[in-house]
Amino acid sequence: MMESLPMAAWVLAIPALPAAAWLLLVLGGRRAAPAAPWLATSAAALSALAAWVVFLERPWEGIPGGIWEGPWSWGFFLSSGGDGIAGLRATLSLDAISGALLPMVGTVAFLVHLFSVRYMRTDPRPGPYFAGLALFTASMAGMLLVENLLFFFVFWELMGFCSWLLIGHDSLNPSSPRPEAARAARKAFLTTRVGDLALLLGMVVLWKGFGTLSFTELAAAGGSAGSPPWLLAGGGLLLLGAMGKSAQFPLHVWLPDAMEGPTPVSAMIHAATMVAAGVILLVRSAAFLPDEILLAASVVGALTAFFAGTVALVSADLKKVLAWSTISQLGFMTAAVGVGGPGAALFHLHTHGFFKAGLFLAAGSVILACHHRQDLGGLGGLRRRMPMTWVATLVCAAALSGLPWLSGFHSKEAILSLALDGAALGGLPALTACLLFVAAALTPVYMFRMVFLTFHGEARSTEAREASEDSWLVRLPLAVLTVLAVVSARFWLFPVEEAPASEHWAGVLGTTLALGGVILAGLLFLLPVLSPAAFARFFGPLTGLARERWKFDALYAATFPPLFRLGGRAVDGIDSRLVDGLAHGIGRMAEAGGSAFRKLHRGRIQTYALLTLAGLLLLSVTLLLQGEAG
Amino acid sequence: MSLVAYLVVAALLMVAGLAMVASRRSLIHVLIGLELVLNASALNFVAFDRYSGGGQEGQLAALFVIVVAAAEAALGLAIVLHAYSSKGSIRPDDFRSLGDS
Amino acid sequence: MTGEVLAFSLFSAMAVGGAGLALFHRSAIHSAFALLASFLGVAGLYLNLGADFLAVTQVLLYAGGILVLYLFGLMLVPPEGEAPRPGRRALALVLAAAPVAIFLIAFLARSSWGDPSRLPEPEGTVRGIGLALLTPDGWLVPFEYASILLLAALVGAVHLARRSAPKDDSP
Amino acid sequence: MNPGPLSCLILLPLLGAVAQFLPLRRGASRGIAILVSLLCLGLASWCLFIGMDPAVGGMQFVERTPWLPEFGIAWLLGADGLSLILLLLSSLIFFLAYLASWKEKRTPRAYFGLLLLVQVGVHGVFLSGDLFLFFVFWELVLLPMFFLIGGWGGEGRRSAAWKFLLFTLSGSVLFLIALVILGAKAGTFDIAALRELVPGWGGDPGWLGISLPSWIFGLLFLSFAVKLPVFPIHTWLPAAHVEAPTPVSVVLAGVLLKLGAYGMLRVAFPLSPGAFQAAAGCLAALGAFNVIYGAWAAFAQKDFKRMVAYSSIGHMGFFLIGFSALSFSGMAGAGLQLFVHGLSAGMLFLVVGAIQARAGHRHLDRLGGLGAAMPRLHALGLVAIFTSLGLPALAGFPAEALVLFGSWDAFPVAVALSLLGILLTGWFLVGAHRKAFTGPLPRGIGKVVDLGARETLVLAIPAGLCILLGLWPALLLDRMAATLELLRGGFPPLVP
Repeated sequence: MMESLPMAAWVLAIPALPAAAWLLLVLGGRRAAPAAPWLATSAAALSALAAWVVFLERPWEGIPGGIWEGPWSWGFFLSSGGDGIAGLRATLSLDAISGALLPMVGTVAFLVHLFSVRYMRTDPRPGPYFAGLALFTASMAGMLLVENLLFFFVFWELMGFCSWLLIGHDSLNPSSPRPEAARAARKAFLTTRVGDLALLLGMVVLWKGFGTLSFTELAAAGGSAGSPPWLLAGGGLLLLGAMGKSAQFPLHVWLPDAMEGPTPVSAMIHAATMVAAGVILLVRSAAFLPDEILLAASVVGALTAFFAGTVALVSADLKKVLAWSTISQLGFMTAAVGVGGPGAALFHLHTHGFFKAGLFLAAGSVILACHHRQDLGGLGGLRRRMPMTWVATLVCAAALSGLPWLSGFHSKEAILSLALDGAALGGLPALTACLLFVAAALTPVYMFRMVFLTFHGEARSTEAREASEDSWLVRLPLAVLTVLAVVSARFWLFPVEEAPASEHWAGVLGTTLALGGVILAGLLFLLPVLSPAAFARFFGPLTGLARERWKFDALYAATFPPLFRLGGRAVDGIDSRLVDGLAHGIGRMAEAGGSAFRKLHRGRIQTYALLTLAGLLLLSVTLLLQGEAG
Repeated sequence: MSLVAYLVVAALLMVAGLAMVASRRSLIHVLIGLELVLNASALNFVAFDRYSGGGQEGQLAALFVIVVAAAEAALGLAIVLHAYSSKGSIRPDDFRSLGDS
Repeated sequence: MTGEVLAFSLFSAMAVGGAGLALFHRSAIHSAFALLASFLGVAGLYLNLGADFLAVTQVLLYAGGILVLYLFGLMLVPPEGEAPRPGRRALALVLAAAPVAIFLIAFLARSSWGDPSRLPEPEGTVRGIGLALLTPDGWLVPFEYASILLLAALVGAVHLARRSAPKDDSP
Repeated sequence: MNPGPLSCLILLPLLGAVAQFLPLRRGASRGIAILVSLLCLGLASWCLFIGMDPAVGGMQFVERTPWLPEFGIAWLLGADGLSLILLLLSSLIFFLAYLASWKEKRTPRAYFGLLLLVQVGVHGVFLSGDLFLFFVFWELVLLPMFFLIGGWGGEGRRSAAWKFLLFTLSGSVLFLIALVILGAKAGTFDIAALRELVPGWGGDPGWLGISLPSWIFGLLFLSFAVKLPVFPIHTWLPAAHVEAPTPVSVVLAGVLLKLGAYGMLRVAFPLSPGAFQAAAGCLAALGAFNVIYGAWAAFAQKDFKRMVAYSSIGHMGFFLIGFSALSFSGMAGAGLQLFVHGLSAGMLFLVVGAIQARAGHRHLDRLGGLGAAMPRLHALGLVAIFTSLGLPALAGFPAEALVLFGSWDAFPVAVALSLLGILLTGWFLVGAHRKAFTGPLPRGIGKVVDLGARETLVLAIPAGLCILLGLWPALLLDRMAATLELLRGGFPPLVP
């Protein structure tokens, strides 16, 4: 205990410092706003430092079970008693998965903070922005530091909230609010919430089935459980949750729209936090998920990887290309878990985090330099004006494409080899492998299309012609991320599954495809050898389909909101007409009876006296008759 | 004399009073009618008391009826005066704001 | 056929006749004096029933107090308050009241009231009533309530009448 | 007689109400009300966190004085974990309501006096151990509330007040019938004694082929369902909530709805456990229907306040589901939901009230841009909205999650359906946020001022509690655990 307390302090610092920054900023309100950028950034820096310290110390090693637990814990619902819910105790815990990912999360989050200091300099609401960013960082760190599905879900949802807040940040700008940002934020929140609620239900099912929500205990119990229907249902719901968070087909629609948020926020969502959650959930639950669910995950992932790649090919917007590429890469990770490689999925998440953050921050640099011009048609020729940004984009794009010696190569090769290994089974696994390889081939094409259209050729707008690179606040994060995009594969400590039979072939095939893709992109967009328009014509209607994102957005927009609105109107109509009408009807009946009797009461005193007389007459006659009868 | 005789007298007094309340077109007449009704009931009390051979409860009740009648007359007349000064009329038909049409 | 019957006939005729006169006479003043006759008749009936104290009270209060009150009221409200003619409606009313009276009397006459064969001798009632009214076991509480009632009526009457005097037309 | 803490909790607001008859200086009315409610709040917190023994499930602080012994009626007060938690909620909500009424100009003495009377009734209901006393306090709530809605409400206040009165009075009539039956047959109104007696009447042939305990259950359930409210006897709620002035809406949603729930779990269900169990499935279905119906009706509303009012119907549906499941976690979730809904609905009404005070209306289509103009209101409004839609780390989540956890075994379909309600709730609340807080300020709205210190305090107290309970729901659940175990012991489990 003596030596574990400093370690506990380090571990606690990772989420607690950004959380404290958040709290200070929220309580400080407007007074804290001027200090907000540096307060949040220094908290993120210290948090990243703590993450590296923990990473280097590796306190979980040597502990039986491989989980380091913090000295504090409290019963979330109950301290004791009840029907088992007292067993849900909140505590800090650290294992190889969290340990491996924390440095990436901390570093990227810190660099995004740093970049934001410049990027948001003119923003009128720095307080809420940096508060949201800090809470985002804290939630992600917190999510990694719990090993119970319930608390995992708590932080999972908090991230959903933060991303909603930050995507919609510009819609609250007092001088020039952007309503689209609010719409995009709502779409993101609701789409992921569909998955979240599925996850919640899945959690309920698992709790009832296993009597625990601890990942370790679930993994231990799940191995022998086979695949009873309830586990299939629970696992399926879990997968659905992960699909929502990680923007997997068909719940992917929110991520491209989320580009409405400020660019550093996109970097945050795409690299370090939000979308990573779904993959981490799948990795953590891979041990108890039944095979059917894993197979479904692999198919969904591969399908998403391929489909998002095709859309990225034709996107006309710098950030949208990156967004679709994220969806595609997340597809790789999901598929990796499905084909039995959670380690590979995490590895790819790790390397992807660095170079995707680099790409987004580079895009942010371009947007900043070109005064918020981000359509590929209006950029071009930025290579000489923004050398640092160009190098960063080039290296990160190469890493993303899986070119050799870069970090992306190692992680993608691991996934591809596993897929290739499984393809021998035929059927769906083979389809998965095929789709993944096609997607891997698409990656360099769309990435380098973006690089060439942005940085090479002629500048196609005045903004692009007059662009110039910004201060060190922009360049430093880019430089760091460029280096990390190269070397990040070297400091990965989680075991990656090996597929010795296919490793060699996957590497060769992957490299060939990547190089071929780069060359193809060069021929299309760098050297005027091939005509992109002719290419588009060659694929005919498929190009159109990809441009319209395979029509899923249109389909959803045409079904769910009108359906729900219709339902709302119907219920409202029933409520105000039928139900309330019934109540009113009863009331009116009583009223009608009342007004019938009211006719007798006209306020003439003497009529009342007359009625008294009549009553007396009636009484005496009745008594008289009764007397006769008696 | 039998009890019935007194009861008949009381009944006649009451019917006369009620008829007055119901028919006369002046609030003062209405009040006079009410006095008749009260008298009739007091007479009934005393007559029953006498013929049931009891104590004096009936007489006491009649006494209280007289007291109530005094109070009623004082207040009633005050109201009539007030009504006359505010509306300029003491016809019962002119006072019907409690009715709804 | 004794003096009792004679007295009863006399007093009841006075009471009922006064009431009828009050009912039918157009003038309010005449009605008021007819009422006086009726009150005196009832007082006589009380005497007949052996309620001497009550009879005296009736004369004092009704004839001496309430009637004077009515006369003052009539002086303050002009006689135009009464409609020029009783009208056919009033006649119809009285005709309607007649069957009520007839049926009531018929009912009273037919009913058996269990008349005691011999009535106790009437005795002085002042002492009994006084004791009943002023002992806590008796009617003391209602008596006090009655005084409160009278006080309230007094205040109320003064209040109502006072407000009517200075303000004229303002609602 | 030496009044114990529970009598004080009833007498203090009563004294406050009586004090309003004194010739007070301007502003003294609210001072008295705030002082009284602070004392009540302190007393209730003392009882809950220090005074009571959390290991004991039964009634504590019992006070018993004969009142009408010939009818078996006594001034019998007692409190257990559940009632103390609701008492804490109500004293807090009343405190906030008085604070929010700071600027009430229309006959403040009558206003605060009536509100204090409502508080007397509410505290009395939560503390009564005698059913007759319970009924008396139950009725005491109605009339002041009627006058508050009808006297200080919005444009449609008259019809709303009448609707409120007629619906709740109809419920009271049913309650009275059940009360008369119970009193006549048992000769006592002591709830604990009735709990022993009534289940034994099962052999009674009853009427129309329905046994006597079932009749009592039906009557009591219906009378409490009006207050909860339950479809289809809920239509008074949107009308009353919308027309009432903001603090009164806060009290209505925060406290009055809890009376119905409390009546069910304290009286209707335990008195006839057999009938309750037979009906549990229907009740859960009704609950799930309420969740979806309320959420969907709220979805269609353009009036922000009406939307919040309908969302209450949905939230109270969770109480029915959770309680009907008769599992520990389900009941714990139901109990917590009562507390949390009091906070979240109260906050939402306060937020709407603040918006209306500044924009002059609350029509969502004509609002906008308030988030940038009023950062404090926005931040606190976010807490309210996200508590209401069940975001983890805020108090709504543990309540709803416990209901789901606890009810899955017994009613999986109801649980799955209620998720649709949660989704819809999220949808319309986030949509309302988008319409009211984001985008440009509409032209009709001039300069808006952010919340002042008092308004901030009124919203910040429940917001802080929402966060605290979201992180540590055990704070309250530990207090009611023993009570829930005892309560559940009265029913055989639904699912073995």
